[in-house]
Amino acid sequence: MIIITLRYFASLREQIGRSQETLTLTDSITVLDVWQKVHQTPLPDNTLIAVNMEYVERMHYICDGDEVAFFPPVTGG
Amino acid sequence: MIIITLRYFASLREQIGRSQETLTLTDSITVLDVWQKVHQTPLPDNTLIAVNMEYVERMHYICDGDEVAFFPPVTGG
Amino acid sequence: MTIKIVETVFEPFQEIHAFQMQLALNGKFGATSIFIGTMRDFNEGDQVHAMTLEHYEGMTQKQLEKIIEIAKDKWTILEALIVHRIGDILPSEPIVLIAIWSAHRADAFDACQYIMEELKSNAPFWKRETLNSNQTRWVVKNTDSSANQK
Amino acid sequence: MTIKIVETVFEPFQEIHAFQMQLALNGKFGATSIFIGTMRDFNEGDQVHAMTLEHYEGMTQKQLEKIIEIAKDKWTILEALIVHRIGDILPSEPIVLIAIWSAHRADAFDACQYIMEELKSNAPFWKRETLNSNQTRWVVKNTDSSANQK
Repeated sequence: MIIITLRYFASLREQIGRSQETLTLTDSITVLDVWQKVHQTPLPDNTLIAVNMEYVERMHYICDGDEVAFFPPVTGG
Repeated sequence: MIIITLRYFASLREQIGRSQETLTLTDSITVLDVWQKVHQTPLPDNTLIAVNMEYVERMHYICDGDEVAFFPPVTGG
Repeated sequence: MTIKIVETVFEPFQEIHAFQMQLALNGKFGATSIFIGTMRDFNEGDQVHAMTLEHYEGMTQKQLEKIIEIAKDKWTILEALIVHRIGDILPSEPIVLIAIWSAHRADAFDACQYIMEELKSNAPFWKRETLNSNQTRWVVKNTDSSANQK
Repeated sequence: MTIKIVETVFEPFQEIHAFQMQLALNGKFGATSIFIGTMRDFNEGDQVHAMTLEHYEGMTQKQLEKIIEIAKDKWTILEALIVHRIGDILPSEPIVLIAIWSAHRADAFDACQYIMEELKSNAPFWKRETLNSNQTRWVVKNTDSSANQK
């Protein structure tokens, strides 16, 4: 069994209406599939994805215990 | 009659042994000719020349009252 | 190499001065290149009267450390300081400070600009502006890194 | 735009801070790019324990003003400060400070680096180093402006 934490930031967090949730899966799937499973909508085009605080591509497969974050383009500095 | 002030800086000043002198001429000549007239040696290769505190080429003609400066490559900053 | 994420207003020159004082680098560095980003009271044609900076705690530090490591691989730098503000910010308050110490100037200049551009592209910070109308909006995109030469 | 030639040691962060305080630019500038050149205790493989900086008074100011004017034509900058030391200098003392304020970062970065390079090439300053052996020598050539990327 694979349990992951999902996190959302900034405008995406506001649109989704929550900052964090937990997802339990039977198999490893890609981060893109994680999004589609939870949200049933296409991942917005510019969305950045991090797993355990490192950027990943959409086809990155998750592992048990991962923290998967979705957020819009960054605007710091 | 043309009276100009010559100035020397840094290592060139030390080699020449003075920082300033006055030269009186009957005609306008180039700054290179000014050097040769006073020093009877070729102008050292890297020497920079300024007239009234603006860089000039070696073929620049002097005018009465000019301040003509000769100095090595600059090394500030 | 020091990274500080701060929730209250900071005084950039005091930060650099204090950091420099405790470095054992007297006589070793010939160049310090510094960038300070400050909140303006305008953006994209609108008056802005406040801003909130959100970040992804933990990832921010991790990404900034990685950026500094890459810069250290590319250039010969002696020390680096990054200070970044989060939380509620008012116009004319500093947002970010980057300071690089090196023996020679080209390394300091290049590393400082590199770190700033990488921070803008990769460090997980997000700005929400409050306009003079009290409307809020998320800043969608950072400005370009290249100047339009006149 | 301010140019200061100073004969005694200056504190760069205090200079920038004081200069910035009297600018009526609160909320207008988003970027400050700063370069500080500091005397090292080594150069070209030798230990250096003192330095004397000679300049061509009058021409120095004229050349630095011209460099700032050209930078203002090339980039959109709000303010510029140059402080340059002359006279007897000891290791770890600042030699030069350049600070540029602009709305956007690329202008500040590019103008600051441009002014520094132009100052190095054209402002009539000359350094004479005193080595640990008490020999003195004129610095013959400034180092290159480009970093050797590793």
